[in-house]
Amino acid sequence: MTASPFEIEIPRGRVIEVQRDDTRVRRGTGLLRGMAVIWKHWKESFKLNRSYSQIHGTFTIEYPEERPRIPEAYRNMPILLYDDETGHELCTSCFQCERICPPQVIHMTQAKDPATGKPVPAVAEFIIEYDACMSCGFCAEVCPFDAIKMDHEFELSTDDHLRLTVHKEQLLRPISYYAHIAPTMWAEVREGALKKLQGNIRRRPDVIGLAPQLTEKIAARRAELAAQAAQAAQAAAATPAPPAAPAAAAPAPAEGRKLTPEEKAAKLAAIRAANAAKKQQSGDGS
Amino acid sequence: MEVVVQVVFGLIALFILVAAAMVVSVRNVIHSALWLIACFFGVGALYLLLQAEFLAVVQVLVYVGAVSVLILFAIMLTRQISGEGVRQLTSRWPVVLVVTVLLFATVMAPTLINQQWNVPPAPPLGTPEPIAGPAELGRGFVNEFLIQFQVVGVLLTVALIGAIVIAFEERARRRRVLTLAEELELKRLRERATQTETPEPVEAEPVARETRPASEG
Amino acid sequence: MYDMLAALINGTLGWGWPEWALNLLSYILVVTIVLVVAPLQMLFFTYYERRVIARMQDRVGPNRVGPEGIWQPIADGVKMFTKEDIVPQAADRIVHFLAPCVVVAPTVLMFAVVPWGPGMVPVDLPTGLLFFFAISSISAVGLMMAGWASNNKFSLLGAMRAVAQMVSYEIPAVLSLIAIVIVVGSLSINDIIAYQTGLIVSNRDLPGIPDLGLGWFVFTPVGFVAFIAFFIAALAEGERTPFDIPEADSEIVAGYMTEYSGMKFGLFYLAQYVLNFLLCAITAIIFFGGWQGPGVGWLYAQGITPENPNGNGLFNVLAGVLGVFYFLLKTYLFFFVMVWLRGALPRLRIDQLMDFGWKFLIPLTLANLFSAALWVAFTRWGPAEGMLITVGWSPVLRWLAAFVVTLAINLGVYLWLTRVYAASQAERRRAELEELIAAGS
Amino acid sequence: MLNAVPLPAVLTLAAALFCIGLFGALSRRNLIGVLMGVELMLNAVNINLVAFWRYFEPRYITGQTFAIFIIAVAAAEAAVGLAMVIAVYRHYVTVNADEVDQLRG
Repeated sequence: MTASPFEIEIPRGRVIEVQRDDTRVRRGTGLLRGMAVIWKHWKESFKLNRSYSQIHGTFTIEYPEERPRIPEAYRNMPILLYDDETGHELCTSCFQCERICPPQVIHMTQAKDPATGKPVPAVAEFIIEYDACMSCGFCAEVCPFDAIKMDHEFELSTDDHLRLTVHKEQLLRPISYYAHIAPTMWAEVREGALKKLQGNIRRRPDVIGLAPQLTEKIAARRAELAAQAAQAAQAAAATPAPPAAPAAAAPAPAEGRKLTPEEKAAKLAAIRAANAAKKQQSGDGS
Repeated sequence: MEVVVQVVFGLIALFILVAAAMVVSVRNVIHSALWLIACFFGVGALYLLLQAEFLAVVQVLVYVGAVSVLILFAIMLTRQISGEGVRQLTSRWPVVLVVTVLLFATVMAPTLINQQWNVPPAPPLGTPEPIAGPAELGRGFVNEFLIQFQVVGVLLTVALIGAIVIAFEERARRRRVLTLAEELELKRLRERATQTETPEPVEAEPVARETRPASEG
Repeated sequence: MYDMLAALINGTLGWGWPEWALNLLSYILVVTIVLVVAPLQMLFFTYYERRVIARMQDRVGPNRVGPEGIWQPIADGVKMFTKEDIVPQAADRIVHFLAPCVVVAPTVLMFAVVPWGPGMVPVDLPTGLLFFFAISSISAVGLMMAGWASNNKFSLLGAMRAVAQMVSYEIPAVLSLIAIVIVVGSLSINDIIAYQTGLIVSNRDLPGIPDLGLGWFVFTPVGFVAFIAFFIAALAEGERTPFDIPEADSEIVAGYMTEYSGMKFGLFYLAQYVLNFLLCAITAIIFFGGWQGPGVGWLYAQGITPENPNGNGLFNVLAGVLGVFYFLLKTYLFFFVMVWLRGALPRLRIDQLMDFGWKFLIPLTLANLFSAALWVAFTRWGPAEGMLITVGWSPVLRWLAAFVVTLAINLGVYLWLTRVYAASQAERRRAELEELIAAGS
Repeated sequence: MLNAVPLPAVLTLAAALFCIGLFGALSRRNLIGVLMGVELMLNAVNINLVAFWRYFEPRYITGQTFAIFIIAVAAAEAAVGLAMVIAVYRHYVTVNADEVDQLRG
């Protein structure tokens, strides 16, 4: 609490005093000067102002006809990224974003290896409630794999409220999309993100971690897996086992889709209750 | 044409009397004041009918524009007890009623019985009658009625000052939220007051000065 | 209007209507025109104000409904008509209903004395100017009714503020107009316009000046000071920023309009904008010659007038069109200035408003009244009236003397008043604070 | 007007208005109500003055002048009277004439 010499304590608090020569009698010239400022604005307002650094000129963007130029760092709602080439999602379901989210609108389940039942660094289902999201961008800040980023899309109005509970399929965007809307920001993190992704892909069995909408990628991966299995069978010279992958892989993407709204609501309520209980405990503890 | 004038006069007279009756009989004081305004309007219309155009306009300007607003203001400033549910007439109002009706009767009886007003005969049709207008009135005020005019002027000034003096409220009772600048000044003035009491020299407070660009000064 | 109708129906068409029928028809026509024109002006003004203030704030303003948003006021009107009319339960229903009517009726009545062009005045009253202000003061009662009947403290506060402001600022407004009335010697608005012929200098003050319809009062010191004072008072009467404290939305919601919705609210809005139009119009008429302008006088003289019954009717129409054009141009210009002030100035506090009105404007207009009397004395009076200084002076010299004397008085009073006013404000503030110290709060 | 409405009709109206005003001034408890009654009486007087002016001396200004003087006096009376009402209200917290009965407050 270092009081600067200009700061003065008065009953209502601390104020900084600036003395102007306001005892001067202006005889109406002050009014005319103010009017001159407004006149300049009026005169200049017939020109457009798109530079954001001028103070004169109309800066209204007539929206439906004219699109606003969105700055790179603009953020609206979070999206998930996947790699264009391999089709792999960057998310490893580390739960960092779910933990930091202030309104607690991010929910995810980790993918499990169908064969062993062990967790895999990939996400099975990812839900963000856009209707309660406050666009703070903490999730994007905290994500160690640069998998979650903030989108520029802002025309989200809908009359269907449930559509604003967004699932993984609708959240996923290719990296090229993000590189297009935020080139410099992506360039900063590109290398690290892709390197981490390569590491993770190696630990992902089957088609887990593939963006579900990329059907041809999934088909290619399956073919690759089938070929690997056939090779293995040939090498082992055992009875040719049917490829187990297709049957086992099916539940992973299907799991999220089969949730009915009621189940979803129940799930969310349970999560919220758990969080509240946790909070209370921590509150009691402290 | 005569019938039209008679009907108009009858309507105006009825309007004035009904409005006046409502003024003295309505319970709610605000309604009473509103009826009073209606009555003033009726009187103004009567002046128009009597071809006193300037007077009609003055009636509207002074009575409707000023006096009635003053009355409404006074009612609202003394509001708590002027609502409904409060007895508005004194207990002896029947006596007053009798007295006023008797007065009306005594005034009107001779008039109705013995109507001897020396009304001059109406001028022949077509010759416009000279009617005193605003210009004549103005000339009258600075010639024949100069003294009276000035006395009324003095009266209005005295009334203005008197009203202010009577209704003046002590300033100390007023409360308003001070602006920050005023609070600062207050603090400074207080400090100065304490300084004069205690002789210890206190260093002058630092004053921040905003540097002004030369173009502004 | 009556003459025109008589000429048309009984002259050209030869129908031979009786006098009373012609009278009735002319009244009905005039009233219809006024009742159509008043709301149209209001519609245009809302659009105009929104567009202009938007430009001043570097925006575009309403431009969606129709080309450049020109139908926006219609859309607003439709919205207001279709809104639910809500009356608070604790309100005084009858007074609540009557208040908007009492507010609107006078503003429409005031159109009765507004001249639109040469010979285009609904009623040329000999007391026109006084009528205008007498009628405008009625709406104060309507505001009071609205504020009281709503049974809402914001409404009542707004109404009290509005009425206090209107009553206080009526005095400088009327005083500044009386200066003009002294110079003209008539309360008739037509006479005041007729006085303002000439070029910079009025024809009536200096005979022989060519008539270009530009001898406006604003070019004289008396008229200029009166114009400034009147325009400020008009801002206060019309509740325009910086005098919009009665409906200061950041303090008292919407003032006396708080409890009104739908078309009743629309009526208050209508009254306000029509009043603004009328105040701009009366400013243009009294100080800027109304429909006077280059060419109108000449055109009108060629047409059918009482002096020249054999003129060409076409010239009447041309003079009317040109006169209305000049009149509306000036009126819209003043409204532009009103909007401009709204863009430039913040709202005053109520004590600042009252101080400014009573301690600055009224003394200024009183001094101006003195100047006006001197103007008349110098330009018109002779030895018969006791004015012995100007005996034997030429009209030009008299006019110059009047100009110099009134200019000196007005300028001196203005400079002196500004200083005294500022000093008194500072002094009052200090005294108030010192009192607070003495009170020990 | 002169031929259509006889002078006594106007005077009767004025007398009736005066009596109504008198009733209000005498019987109202509220001081403001009393003042309103007085205003009505003054208006009745004005009607009389204007009527006499119009019927007898339309070319002389005396009648109208006196009416204007009365209006001015009425305005002064209203201003001072209402100021007194407010002062009384502040002191006694009532504006009913019969409750203001103390010489010392």
